Amino acid sequence: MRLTTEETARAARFFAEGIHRLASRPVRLMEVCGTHTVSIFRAGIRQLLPPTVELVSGPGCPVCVTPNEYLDTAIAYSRCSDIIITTFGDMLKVPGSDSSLMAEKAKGADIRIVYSPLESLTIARENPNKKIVFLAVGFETTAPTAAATVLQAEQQGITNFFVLSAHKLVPPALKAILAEPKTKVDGFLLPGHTVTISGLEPYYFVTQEHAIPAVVTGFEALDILQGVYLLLEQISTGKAELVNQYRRVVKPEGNPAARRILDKVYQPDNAVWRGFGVIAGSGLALTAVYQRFDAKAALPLGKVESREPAGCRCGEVLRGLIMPADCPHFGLSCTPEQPVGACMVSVEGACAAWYKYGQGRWSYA
Amino acid sequence: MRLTTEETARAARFFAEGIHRLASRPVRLMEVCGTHTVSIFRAGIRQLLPPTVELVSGPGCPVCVTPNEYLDTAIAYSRCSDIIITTFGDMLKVPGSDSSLMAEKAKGADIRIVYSPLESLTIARENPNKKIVFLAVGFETTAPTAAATVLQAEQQGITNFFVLSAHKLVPPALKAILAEPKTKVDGFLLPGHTVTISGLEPYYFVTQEHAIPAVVTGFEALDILQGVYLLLEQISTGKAELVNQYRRVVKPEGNPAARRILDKVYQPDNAVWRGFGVIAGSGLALTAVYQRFDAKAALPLGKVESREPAGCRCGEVLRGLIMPADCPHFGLSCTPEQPVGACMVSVEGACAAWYKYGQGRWSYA
Amino acid sequence: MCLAVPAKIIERTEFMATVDIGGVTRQVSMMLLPEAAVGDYVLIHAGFAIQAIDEEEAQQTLALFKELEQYAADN
Amino acid sequence: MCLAVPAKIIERTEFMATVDIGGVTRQVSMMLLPEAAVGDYVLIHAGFAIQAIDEEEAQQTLALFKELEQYAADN
Amino acid sequence: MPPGINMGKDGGVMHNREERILLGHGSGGRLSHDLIKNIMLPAFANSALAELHDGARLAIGGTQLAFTTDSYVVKPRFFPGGDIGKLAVCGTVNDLAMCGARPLYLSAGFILEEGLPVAELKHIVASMRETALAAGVDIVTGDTKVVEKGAVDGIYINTAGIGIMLPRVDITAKRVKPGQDIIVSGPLGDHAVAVMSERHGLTLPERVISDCAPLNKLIEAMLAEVPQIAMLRDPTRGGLATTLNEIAADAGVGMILEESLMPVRPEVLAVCEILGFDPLYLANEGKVIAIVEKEYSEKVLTIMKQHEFSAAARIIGTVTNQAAGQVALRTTVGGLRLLDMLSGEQLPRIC
Amino acid sequence: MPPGINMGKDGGVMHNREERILLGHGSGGRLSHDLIKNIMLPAFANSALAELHDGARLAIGGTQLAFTTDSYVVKPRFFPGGDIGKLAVCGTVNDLAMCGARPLYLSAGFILEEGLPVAELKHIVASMRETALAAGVDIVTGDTKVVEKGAVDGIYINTAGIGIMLPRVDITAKRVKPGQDIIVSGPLGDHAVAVMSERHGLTLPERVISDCAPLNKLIEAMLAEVPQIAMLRDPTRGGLATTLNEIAADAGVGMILEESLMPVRPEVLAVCEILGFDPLYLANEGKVIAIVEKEYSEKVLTIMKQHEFSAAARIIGTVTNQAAGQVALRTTVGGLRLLDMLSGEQLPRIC
Ligand code: SF4
Ligand code: SF4
Ligand SMILES: [Mg+2]
Ligand SMILES: [Mg+2]
Ligand SMILES: [Mg+2]
Ligand SMILES: [Mg+2]
Ligand SMILES: [Mg+2]
Ligand SMILES: [Mg+2]
Ligand SMILES: [Mg+2]
Ligand SMILES: [Mg+2]
Ligand SMILES: [Mg+2]
Ligand SMILES: [Mg+2]
Repeated sequence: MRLTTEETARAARFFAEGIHRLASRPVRLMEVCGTHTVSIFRAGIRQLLPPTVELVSGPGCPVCVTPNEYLDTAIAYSRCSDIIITTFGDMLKVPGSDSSLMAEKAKGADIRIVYSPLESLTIARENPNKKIVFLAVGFETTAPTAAATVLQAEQQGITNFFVLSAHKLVPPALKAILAEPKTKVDGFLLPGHTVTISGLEPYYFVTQEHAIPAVVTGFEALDILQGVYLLLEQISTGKAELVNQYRRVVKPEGNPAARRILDKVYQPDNAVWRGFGVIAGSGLALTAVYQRFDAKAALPLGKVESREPAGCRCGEVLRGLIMPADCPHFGLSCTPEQPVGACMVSVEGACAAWYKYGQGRWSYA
Repeated sequence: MRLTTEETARAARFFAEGIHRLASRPVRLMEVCGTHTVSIFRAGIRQLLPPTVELVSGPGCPVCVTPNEYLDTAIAYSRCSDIIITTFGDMLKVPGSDSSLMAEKAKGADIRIVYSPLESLTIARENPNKKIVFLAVGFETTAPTAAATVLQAEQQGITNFFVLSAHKLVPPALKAILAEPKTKVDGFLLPGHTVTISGLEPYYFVTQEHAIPAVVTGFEALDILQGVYLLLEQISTGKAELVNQYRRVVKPEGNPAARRILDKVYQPDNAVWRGFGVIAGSGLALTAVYQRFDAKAALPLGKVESREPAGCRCGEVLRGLIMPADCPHFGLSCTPEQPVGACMVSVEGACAAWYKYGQGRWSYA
Repeated sequence: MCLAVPAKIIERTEFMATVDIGGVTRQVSMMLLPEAAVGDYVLIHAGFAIQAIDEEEAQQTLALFKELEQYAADN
Repeated sequence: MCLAVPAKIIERTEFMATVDIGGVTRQVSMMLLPEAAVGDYVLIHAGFAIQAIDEEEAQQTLALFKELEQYAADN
Repeated sequence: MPPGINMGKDGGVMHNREERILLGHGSGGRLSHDLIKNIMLPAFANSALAELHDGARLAIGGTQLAFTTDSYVVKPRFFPGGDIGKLAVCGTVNDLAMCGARPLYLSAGFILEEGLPVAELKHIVASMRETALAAGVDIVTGDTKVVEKGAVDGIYINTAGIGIMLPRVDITAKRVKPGQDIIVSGPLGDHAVAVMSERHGLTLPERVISDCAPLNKLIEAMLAEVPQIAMLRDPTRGGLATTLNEIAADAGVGMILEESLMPVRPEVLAVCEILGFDPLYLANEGKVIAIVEKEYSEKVLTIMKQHEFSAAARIIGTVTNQAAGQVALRTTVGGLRLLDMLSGEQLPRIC
Repeated sequence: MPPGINMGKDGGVMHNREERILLGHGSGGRLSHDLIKNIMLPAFANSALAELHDGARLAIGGTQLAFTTDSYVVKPRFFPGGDIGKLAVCGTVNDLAMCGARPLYLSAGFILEEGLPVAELKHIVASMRETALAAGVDIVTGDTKVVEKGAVDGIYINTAGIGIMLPRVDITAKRVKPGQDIIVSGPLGDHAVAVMSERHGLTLPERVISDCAPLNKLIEAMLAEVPQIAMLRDPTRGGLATTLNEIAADAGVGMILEESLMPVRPEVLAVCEILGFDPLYLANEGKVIAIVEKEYSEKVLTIMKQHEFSAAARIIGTVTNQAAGQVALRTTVGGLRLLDMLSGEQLPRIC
C-alpha cells in the first residue's frame, strides 16, 4: 500500500489546516536532526506553515558540529603517504583550519569515499602495506556500524585498520541547549533514527525535566507535518509529553543488540562540539580492549594547530540561537562554493540548506 | 675542421674505387659490431662495394646474444610489485620465452628506461621502499659504466640497487667463431668502442694465431670504407696484421682506468651466448666483495622456465654462418612488429637492419 | 543526521543479508539486527540493517493518512 | 654494440663534467677518465666519458680524407 | 577575512588556496560554470562561443552549420545499456540535435592507455559504428594517441560533430518566454544510476539501464512538425535542475516545475535515497528538455510519444515571469522549493 | 609456430599474446597504421575517412569543407618554444591547411586532472588564445572534463577544426606523380628534441626550440600562387620518413631523397647521436612537406622563403616511378638506403 500523489497532498492539507488552526500564538520548534532540516526544505514545508510557527535547526548535523581540530587531524593523516583515509562523502568538502579533504585529495592524498564503514576492511586487506584510517563521525545511529566494523576487524585479524572517532550522542547536546538561558524552544522534533537505536528513555528529560513537548518524528513530508501538528496539539493544550510519531520504526526500547555492540567497543567520553565547546559525556572513545584500533593512540601525530573560522556564527546556528540568514556572511562572503563555516558545506548544514533551497533568495509566488 | 658534403662524397669515392680495384677475388669480411652493421646500412655502403666483397654481421649486438633465460629472469623481476627495472631502451622490445619487457610494462610493471646506469641510483634514492634491478647488458665498453655505478652505490650507502649482469667480452666470442670449422671470414672489422677500453692486446690472436687481417674501425661512413679498404689491401698483399684505423679514439693500451674499475667489481665468468651456448670466460660476474649488489644472489627467484624460439636461426646469423635473408622466416613470419627472434628486434640486430634498410625488398635503381 | 532507507530481506546468511530497496539490491550486514528473517522489512543505514520495520504500524500510519485525506476531502 | 659520441669538456668537478656535444650540454661521469680536463675532447658512452679523443690524430684523419678527396678529384 | 580561506573572486573554490582544479569543476554545476565564465570565455571571446549553447552555430560559405565537441571519460567504460563508445557518439549527436541541426559528420579522438586490451578497443569501436549507423552520421576523421600506463585511465574519447541547421528553426534560450511549457522526454537519472550503482555495491534490475541514445531523429521529427519549438537541451551533467537553471538565467525567466509530474523510476529514487542524491541533478544521456508555446505542446507530445526514446514524454512545468533566472519546484505536499544549480559533485553520504 | 609468439594477423604485436595496446600503437609508425587499418577503417567505413588524409574533405549544402581532429598529450606540457595549448591549436590548424583548406573554427575539449593548478590551465588557455589569434581562427565550442587524480596526466586537450576548401586546389596523394619535387619547409626534428631533451638530461641552447607554428597563412599564400601543388602534409608523429612512406604508398610511387640536402640542426643531430635516434623519424609541429611538379617548384620555394616559418625551405628529393610505395635516401657517401616507416617508437639506446 502506498499513498497516491493526491492522497499525500490532501493528507498534507489536513495537517497544514490543523496547524494553522492550532497556531494561535508564535511558537519556535526545533528540528534537532539535519535530515529533518533537509526534508523540510525539500518538501517546501515552511510554505505550508503559518508565520506563527518558526522551525529552527538544531545541532543534528554531525559534520557541522565536528570541530576543526578533528578535520585538521584527518587532513594531517591524509598527508602521510602510507595512510589511506576512508570516509563518508559528507566530510570531503568541509573546511578545516586551512585545507579540506577534497583539496588534499586533489593534491594527491589517497582518500576513499565509502558508503559503509565495512568497506574500510576490504581496502585494508587489499592494501596490507598501508594503514587505513576511517573517519568515524555520526550519532547514535552510525556509531554502532563503526563499532561492528571494529569487531569485524578484530575477528578477521586485520591490523592495519584504525578509527578516528568523532562520534557524538544527542541527549547531552540537547541538555546543553536547554541549559542555555537564551534558548527559546517550545517543542522538539526528535531525530527518528538516533532514537531507533537509543530508544525513548534518554529523551524523557525533555518533557519531564523541562516540560517541553517532544515528538519522535520520521522523515517523510507527512511524518514531519504530523510531528509539527502533534507538537502544536500539545502546546495548545499545555501538555509536555514524549510522543512517538515514527512508531513503524522506533520501538520504545530502541535496538538493544546494536547498543550492546556499541558498549563493547566504545565508552562515553567528553567531546568538543563546534559552537558548544566541551559537552561532558557527549562523545564516544574506544574502550581499553579496542585501544589498538584508535588512530590517535596507534598513529601519533605531531601537534596539529587548529583554529575556528573567524566571524562564522555556526555555533549560534547549531544551538538554535540565530537563523542562518542572521549571519552577516550568509550568501555574501559565505556560499557553498566559498564556504566560511562547516554549516555552509554539509548537505545537512542549516546554512547550506537555507542557501540551496532559496531562503532569502527565492520570492515565493 | 669538418669535411664538406662534397669532400665526404669524394673521399668515399676514392675508397670505393680502391676497393673495387683490390677486390679481384670474392672475400667475406665480418663486421663484428652491431653499430657497424647499422652504420653500413644507414650509409648505404653495400651499394658502393663490388659484388665480390661480402659483409657479414658478427655477434656484436649485446641484446641479440643475450639468451632468453636472462630476459625471462628480468621479466620475472619486473612482475614483482616491489621491484623497479632500469634498463637501456634496447632491451624493451626483445622477446623472452613468452613475454617482453614492453608487454610487461603495458600490463603495469614499473620499468624505466635510462640513458646511463647512474640514473638507477637516483631512482633508488627516490624509491627507498623499492628494489632497483638494473639490466646490465653490454660489452667491454658498457661494463665499466655498470661497475662504476656499483662503486657509487657502495660509496653512497645505497642498499636497494642491484645488478642483473649479462655483460659479455668480445674476444672469447671471436675465438669461438674462429674455432668453428664452417666459419669463412677473410678479414675482421673490429669494434672500435670495445677496443677503446680493452686496448689492442686481446685482439692480436686474430692476426697472429689465425692469420686473418683485422682493422679496428671507427663508425663514420668513411671510417668503415677505409676499414674495408685496409682489409682488402692486406688480403691482396697476403698480410694479416692488426691495423688501427680509429687512432683518434683507440689507444693501443685502451683505457686502463676503466679496466681497473671493471676488475674491481667484476671477474670473468662463463656465459651463455644465444646461438653459441656457453663460451668459457666470456662473461662478467660480480666479485665476492660486491656480491650484495648481485640481483640473482640478493633477490632469489623461483625457477624460471625458458626456451629459445623454435625455428629462429639467430644463432647462425650471429656466428656469421648465414645471412638474415637465408632464414625462411625473414620478412615473412618474422618482422620487427612480429619478431620471432631477438635479431629482428634490436636496432643493431642483423635481421632487423636487413629488414629495415630494405635488403631483399628495395630494388636499388 | 542519519539517512536510512527501508528494505526487504530477500536472502540471509549468518552475518549478511541481501536486501531489496525499491527494486535495487544490496548486501548489508546483519550484525546490528541478528534476528531479522527473509521477508522482513528493515531499516538500512551505512550498510547495516539497524532496525526491523513494524509492518502493522506502517500500515496503520498509511491508513491514518488516508483517513485524514478523506476527512480533508469531506470538509 | 656501443653508441658513443665525441664531446668537449666545458666544466669539471672531481667526479663529473659538463660536456658539449654539438651544442647540446649534458652532465657526464668522469670516473672512467679521471685525467681529462676542461677543453679536452672525450668520447661519451652511457653517461660516462670513456676515452680522450686525440685531437692530432683526428685532424690527421680528416686531412687524409681531404687529401684522398683531392686525389679522387684529380683522377 | 578569516585566515586560511580563499575569498578570491576568480573561480575561487573552497579551501583551495593554491587554486587547483577540483572534481567539481567538471561536474557541470556552478564550479564548471565559473571555470567557463572566468577562464574560457574571456580567452576565446567570440560570438559563437558566447552563446554557450550545446554547440556553436556557424555560417560558412552560405551554409548554416552547428559544431560541437565533448570528451568522454565515463568510468566504468562498460555499463548497463552502453559503453563509452556509444556514449561518445550519442553525446555529440545529441548536442548537435539540440542546436536544431541535423548531425552529419563526427570526428573521433582516442586517448588509449598502454596495456588496454585490444579486444576492449574493438568492442568500443564496434559500439561507435553501430550507434553512428543508427544515428545516420559518419565518423570521417580521427586520431589515436597512446600514453604510458598510468597516464590515462584506460580510454578516453573525444568526438566533435558537424551538423547542418534545419530550416525554419531557431533554438535559443532567448526565445524562452513566460507561459511556455517545459517538456521532458522520459524518466530522469537512468544513466547516472546505471553508471554508478556497481561502484557502490548496488545491483539494479536488468531493465534499469543507461538511457544513452541518439535523439537526432526524434528532434528532427519534432522540428519538422513544430519548427516553433523555442528551446531544446539535453540534461546531461548537472541534470535537469542545472540545465533548466542555465536556460532560466540565459532567458531571464523563472520556471515552476511540478514534483508530482517529475518522471523518476522507483529504482533510481531508491539509489538516490540510499546514497543521499537528488535525481533532478543526475546525468541523463538520452533525454531532451523541450520548451514550447502552450499551443504547440500537445502536438509536440504526440510526436514524442510515438518515438521509442520519448514514449513517456510529459509536461513537467511552465516558464513564468517571476523570479527571473530561478527555477522552483512545487512539491507533492504543496510547498515550493528552489531548485538551485548543482554545487560541486554529489557525493554518497550517510546524513 | 613457435610457442609464446603471437602470429595473429589483426594488429598482432610482439609477444603481446593478450593483445594489449602498446606505446608503439600511438607512435605514428607501422603499429599505428595497422591499428587504423585493422580496427578503425573497417568499423567506420566511409569514403571521407578512407582517404586517410590529415582531415576529411566534405561537401555540406554546396560548401566544400575540411574537418579534422587531434588529441594532444605532450609531456612535459610546457617546453621550449611552446606548450600543450599552442600545440593543440597549431596541430589542428595545420592539418586543415594540409587539406588545402582555410581553417576557420576550432573546438576545444579539455580533460583535466583533479589537482591541476588553475594557474597552469590559465597559461595554457592564454597560449591557445594567442595562437588562435595568430592563425586567424576562432575557438567556438568547448568542453571540460575533470577526472580523479591519477586518471589522467595533468591535462590533455583535443581540438577539432573546420576549414573551408580553398578554390582551385586539390591536395591529394593521388596527384603525386613521378618527376615531382619534394620540398620541406625547414629543419627537421626540432619539436621532438625540444620536448624530450630535458627528460634525458640534455640541455639545448636557447635558440633550439620546438618549431610549433600555425602554417595556414603560409599554405594559403603558396596555394594562391600555385594552386597546382599536388600534395601537402605536416610531418608530425613518425617524422618525415613515415609521412613520405604514407604518401608513396597512397600514390603508388617511389621517392628518392638526398641525405646531403636534408635540413637538420647540428644540435638535433647531436641529440640523435646521443640517444640513438634517427632525425628523419622525429616529430615536427611547424613543418610542411610540399610535392609539386618541377616547373612550379622554384615559384613555391620563392614564396616559402619569404615566410618566417619556412625561410629555410628546400627541395630534398623527387618522386620516381621505381619501387612503388617505397622511399629511398641517397646517402652522402653515394649509397642508397631504404627509409622505412617507423616501427614502434624510438627508444633511447646505447647500442
Ligand atoms: S553563513 Fe557561513 S559564516 Fe555564517 S554561520 Fe553559516 S557557515 Fe558560518
Ligand atoms: S629472421 Fe627472425 S627468425 Fe630468422 S634468424 Fe632472424 S630473428 Fe630469427
Ligand atoms: Mg548538451
Ligand atoms: Mg558539446
Ligand atoms: Mg554534451
Ligand atoms: Mg592525428
Ligand atoms: Mg591507470
Ligand atoms: Mg598531419
Ligand atoms: Mg588530425
Ligand atoms: Mg595532426
Ligand atoms: Mg560538454
Ligand atoms: Mg597523475
